[in-house]
Amino acid sequence: MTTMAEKGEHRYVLNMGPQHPSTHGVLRVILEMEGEYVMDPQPVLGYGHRMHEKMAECRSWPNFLPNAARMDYLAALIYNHGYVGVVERLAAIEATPRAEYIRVITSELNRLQSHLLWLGVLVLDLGAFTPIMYTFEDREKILDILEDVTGSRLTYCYMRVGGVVRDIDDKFIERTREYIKWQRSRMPMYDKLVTGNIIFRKRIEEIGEFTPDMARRYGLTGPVLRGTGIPYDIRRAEPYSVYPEFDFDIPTETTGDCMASYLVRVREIEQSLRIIEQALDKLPDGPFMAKVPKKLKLPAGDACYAVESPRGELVYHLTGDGSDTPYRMKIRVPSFSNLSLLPELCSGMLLSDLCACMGSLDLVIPEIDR
Amino acid sequence: MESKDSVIAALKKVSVKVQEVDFRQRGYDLEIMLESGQLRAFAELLRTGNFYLSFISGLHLSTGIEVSYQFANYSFPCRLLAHVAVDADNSLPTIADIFQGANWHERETKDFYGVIFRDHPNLKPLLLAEDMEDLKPLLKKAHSLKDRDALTRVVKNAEGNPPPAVKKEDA
Amino acid sequence: MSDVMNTSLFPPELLRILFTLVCAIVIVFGNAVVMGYLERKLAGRFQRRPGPMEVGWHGILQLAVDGVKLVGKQLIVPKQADKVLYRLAPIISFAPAIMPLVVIPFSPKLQGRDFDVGLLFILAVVAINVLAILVAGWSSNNKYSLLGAMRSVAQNVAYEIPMLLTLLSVILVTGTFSLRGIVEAQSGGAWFIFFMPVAFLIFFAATLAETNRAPFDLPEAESELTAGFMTEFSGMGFSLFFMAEYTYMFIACSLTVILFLGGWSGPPLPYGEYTSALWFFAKVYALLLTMIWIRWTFPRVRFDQLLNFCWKYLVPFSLVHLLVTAVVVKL
Amino acid sequence: MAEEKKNLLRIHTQTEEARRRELDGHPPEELDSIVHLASVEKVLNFCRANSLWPLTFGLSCCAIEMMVAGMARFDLARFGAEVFRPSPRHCDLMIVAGTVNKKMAPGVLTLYEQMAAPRYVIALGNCATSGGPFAVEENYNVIEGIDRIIPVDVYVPGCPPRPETLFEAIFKLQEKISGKRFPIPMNKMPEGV
Amino acid sequence: MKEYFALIFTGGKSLIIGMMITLRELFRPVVTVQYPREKLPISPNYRGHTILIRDDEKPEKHRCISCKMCERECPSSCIDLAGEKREGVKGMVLVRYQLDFTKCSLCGTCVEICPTDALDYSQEYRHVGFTREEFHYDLLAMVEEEK
Amino acid sequence: MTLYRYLAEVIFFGFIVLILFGGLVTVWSRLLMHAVLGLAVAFIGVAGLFFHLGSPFMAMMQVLIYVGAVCVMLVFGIMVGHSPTQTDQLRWSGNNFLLASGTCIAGFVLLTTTLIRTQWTAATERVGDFSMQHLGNAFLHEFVLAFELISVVLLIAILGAIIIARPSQESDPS
Repeated sequence: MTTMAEKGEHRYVLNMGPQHPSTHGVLRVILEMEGEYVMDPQPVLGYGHRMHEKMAECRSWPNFLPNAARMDYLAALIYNHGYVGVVERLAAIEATPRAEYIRVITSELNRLQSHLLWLGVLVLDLGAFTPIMYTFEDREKILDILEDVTGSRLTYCYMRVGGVVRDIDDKFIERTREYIKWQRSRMPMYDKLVTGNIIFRKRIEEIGEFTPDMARRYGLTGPVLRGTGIPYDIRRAEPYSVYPEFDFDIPTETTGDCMASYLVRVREIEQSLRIIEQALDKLPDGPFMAKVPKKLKLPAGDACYAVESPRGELVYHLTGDGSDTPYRMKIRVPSFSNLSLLPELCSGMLLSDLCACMGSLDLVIPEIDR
Repeated sequence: MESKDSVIAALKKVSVKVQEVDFRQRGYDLEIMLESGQLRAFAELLRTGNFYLSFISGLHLSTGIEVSYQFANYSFPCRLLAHVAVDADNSLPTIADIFQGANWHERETKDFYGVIFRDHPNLKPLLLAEDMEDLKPLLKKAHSLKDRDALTRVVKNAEGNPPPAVKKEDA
Repeated sequence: MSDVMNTSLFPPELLRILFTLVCAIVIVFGNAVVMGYLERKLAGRFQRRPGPMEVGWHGILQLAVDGVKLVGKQLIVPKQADKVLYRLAPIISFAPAIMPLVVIPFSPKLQGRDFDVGLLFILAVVAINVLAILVAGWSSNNKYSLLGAMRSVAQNVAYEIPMLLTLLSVILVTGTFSLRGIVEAQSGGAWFIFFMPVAFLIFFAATLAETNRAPFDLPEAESELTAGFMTEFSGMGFSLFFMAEYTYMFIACSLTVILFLGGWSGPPLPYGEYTSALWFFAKVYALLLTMIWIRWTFPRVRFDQLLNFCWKYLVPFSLVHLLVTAVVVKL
Repeated sequence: MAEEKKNLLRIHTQTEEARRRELDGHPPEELDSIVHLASVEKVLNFCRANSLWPLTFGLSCCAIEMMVAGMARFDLARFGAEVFRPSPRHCDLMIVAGTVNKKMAPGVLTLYEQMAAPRYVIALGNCATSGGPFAVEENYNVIEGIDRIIPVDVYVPGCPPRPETLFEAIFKLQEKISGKRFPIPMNKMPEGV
Repeated sequence: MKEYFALIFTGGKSLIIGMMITLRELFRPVVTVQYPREKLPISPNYRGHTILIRDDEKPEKHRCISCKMCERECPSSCIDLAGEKREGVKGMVLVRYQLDFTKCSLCGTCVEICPTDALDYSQEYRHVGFTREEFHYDLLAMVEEEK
Repeated sequence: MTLYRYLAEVIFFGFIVLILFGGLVTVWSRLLMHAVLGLAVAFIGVAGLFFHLGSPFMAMMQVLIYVGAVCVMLVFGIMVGHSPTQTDQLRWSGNNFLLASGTCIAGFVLLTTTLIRTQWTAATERVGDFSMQHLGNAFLHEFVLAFELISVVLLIAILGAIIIARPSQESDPS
């Protein structure tokens, strides 16, 4: 360790991570500090780099499916959805309507569990230990439902090009409806325990404020962006799958601080519940898997497929060369751009605020590092 | 800029090659071929047009490395993808001062492909460890390299037959 | 027996002090075990899980097992640390924690020694703990420890003011620093909490901050500073800090009970001179449980908010309270 | 950084016997002086087995399941192992939950070395066990099993393993430390308390 | 000044409300499933490691025809199988089916690709061990040992 | 003599040894932190003497103010500016040396004259009122000047802490 006040300046360097409770995994942030104030936070990535893009180029395209689930393990189904979407788009295959509905239902359930986990972890970052236990209780209900249909608890490998692996049954629908009722009954409790709490409000209000212009410069997407008042949601802006058929709102706030993105996410929980409800009502009959040639070759050319992950815009950009191996696969992950804002957003704030900020950005490090 | 057409008009004004593509087939609206000299002017135009940078990615072709920039807009649906071939010394001008978000994307491209972004404020390895700088993991081996044409979509005409001129044998 | 006691070789006062010290140490260890268990068990129940279950009946031996394990762990002294002070710091923190127990009146007869300045004695001895935390944070040569220690001292110095001011209100009424005197002044159910509830709240809040308890647990804020000033301490060092922390909580709650909740007073019991200590312990543990309850409910405050809360709310209120009390007493 | 590299080298060149010794959960030399009597050691081991404090250390997917294991549905606290400490100095158990890559490896090693003996390691999930799905031919970054860096006591395969599997691993570790699967008779909390 | 007191009031109220919520939860029953004393019901669709389905009507007790489709398609190449020609038996006879479970990512490709539906997921999730070699399962031995 | 008396003597000399030890550490230590902690030990020893001489109130105040406030302030100041392994070079030359020795000699002379000129009475034989009331009266009537001086000491402690905390400010050109 060097002295707190080195010669000529009063700044010192604090190394936060790669193992640190509030960096949500293996992120390292090198903080230049002045007392308790963070003057220059510089994130160091790559501690979770798992070479997904390289692996996509080396093996046939179906073999990338397990990787898609492991990039962002909290939104595995949405990443599944994006991947099968881009292959379908490139190879001009249509999934069956029932499969699309199932995809939407499971994706939204996945989004819900991601938001619930985030809610708990944010409050845990702020020092409250109990709410995370309650949100995980809810989350377990979703996991049970999803496990029953997909077979896994976390890293689902459920969607296939043309459809899904397993059809959902009446039991699934019944359990999901039960869960929706349960989750709605829980939200007032979180309102009182977390949102209304004066300490919580004071900790995240007016912290980490940013403007729509900053969002443009950094390419922010997702709830963080919607906190600045821009109603940009891929599900609406570039509708994919069967999202245009549902009636749901895009919650926005105008202040752009941590509280805004908090409120946006909490209100999104209700919107996701609405989507699931409508999808269950409209669920069409039919096959859950389209006829897809067994040895599907990716045609030459490229295609993009953007989906809305719980953290923002996820884009798969797939370039095929006529063989069954992708020539290049670029995955644009939302948190990568969202985190690149950190140095500008957090300079000059207290160390505690930095933790709150990172909590409200909802980081999943292996997703950023890919 | 408030619609896709005005974007095309504005881009044509600065003599950028723009091609409108079918969104349902490709997932983006405009495909753009850029010269590396045009890159910064192009980025500045999009910056004033309130676009945001979605990603920067590389593509290793037999002719060299090509860098792709994807932009999209919050207010109207217009996703565009621009391809730029790197200069002879494997470098490109940076756009990190125009779109700050490009900073990390460019560092990542440097990690994976070794593309140097001129005047980049901090071109240290981002995802790889400091001592892995020379790895450049996404460069392909010579025998698996393809050229641009082999990766271009075969446009089917009305009869559903591919025009013979576009089709090429893989190297 | 009395012959022996009266011989010059064994002065009864000395025996009494030795006996008190032994009892104090028993209380320190017992309290740490009970509190550690209660904390983990109650945390579990607040979160709708059983908490420690498998070691002994309802996990009752869990803390004992943890303690033995910590004793058997390797003692690491970081290479860059100041070795002497690093080893001393836990002891500096732990040793003064025993002393206040000598003057606390658990019941009319159960008191090590009554001091006419007993209250000051406790405050003076507890002040050494700040020094210990500072030394711990500095000697382990870790920036997180250092930040934790700095937070600790700022917090302790700031919250000492409202604490002393509210304490003065009580002193104004009773006119004595003797703990026994303060308790006796509240005999017959005339507890000060009824006359000055605001003072009680301020004192309790200041107590939370002084003992580094949530929501004011900034010196060891897990999500920010890993483990604050304790980051580098392993095995025994850690357990000494752990025990000291719970002992200071016990002492702080005892003070609150003595000052505001009438000490040992309560419905009469047989052999009341001794057994009324039960009332004392009951009240102290009620307060400690409230502390646990608060910890497992609220998020942590931020550092500037912590100081703001002190200077903007607690200090003005306690000053006004002191003035009002002085006026009332003089009238 | 240079320091870390040296350490990495040291571990790699440790004799097989020395590694095996640490692997067996034997404390290193410094602690030998305390533990002489067999009975004392037995009691100590009982206590160690029942008070495994894990390090708050999540790498990737498996870390979520590790969190879940600590949450109300499964509750690691019943075995006294819920005290997730953020500082390696306070911990007995490092649960390597996720993929370790070349950039992270020196960090993992440093954390392991910062832990006070006796220390135990659980490799949770396929990535920590063998590199898992990332142990492919083109692998340029992922360490294929953390046992190449630090000694591992218990391996848990799965992608990710269920929380119950983590419990099984802890029982297995208890068995290794104290010789019994459940060192101290277990209780179940009655219904509806 | 009004705001000053209003903040004290609303803040204090929110704190008390929060404490009431945790107090209410304190007296509600626990949600814990106390493994290993009680076990969660595992869904029949749960994906454990793959096994060869037992088929009593067949002489080999399994349906594998050693076509090696699963070995080829496995993303993590964790399957190693071999078959051999035998006198008097039509097709190949499976002589080795090794699954390196430490590399498996449970994607289910092998189960789906199998032309004879010889593979299925087991319900087993409690595998832990002291060495990583313990998880190199011999599926053939497993199906034969199974009573 | 009874054991009591023996003990009293032992404790008395124990405190004196503590003061001397603390003082020597303060003077001789090359680490600032050790020096301040030595000072704290000396203060605790002085508090012990007060206690021994039958003035618990003074003893408590000694600990509360000198250990709990002055030393904490100094330690806090050192923490900001110095790392554990950093030793300060002692400079035995120039004005510092002259000033220090001058102060020491002056203090020594002052104390010795006081020692010689005072008529000492044994603490046990002295009858006096050491209650709070008496002390309060004494402070605010008889010894009000000394009382004010003590607060100056506190001020100096705080200033010292600030100066130690910002060692590089003068040398910093920017």
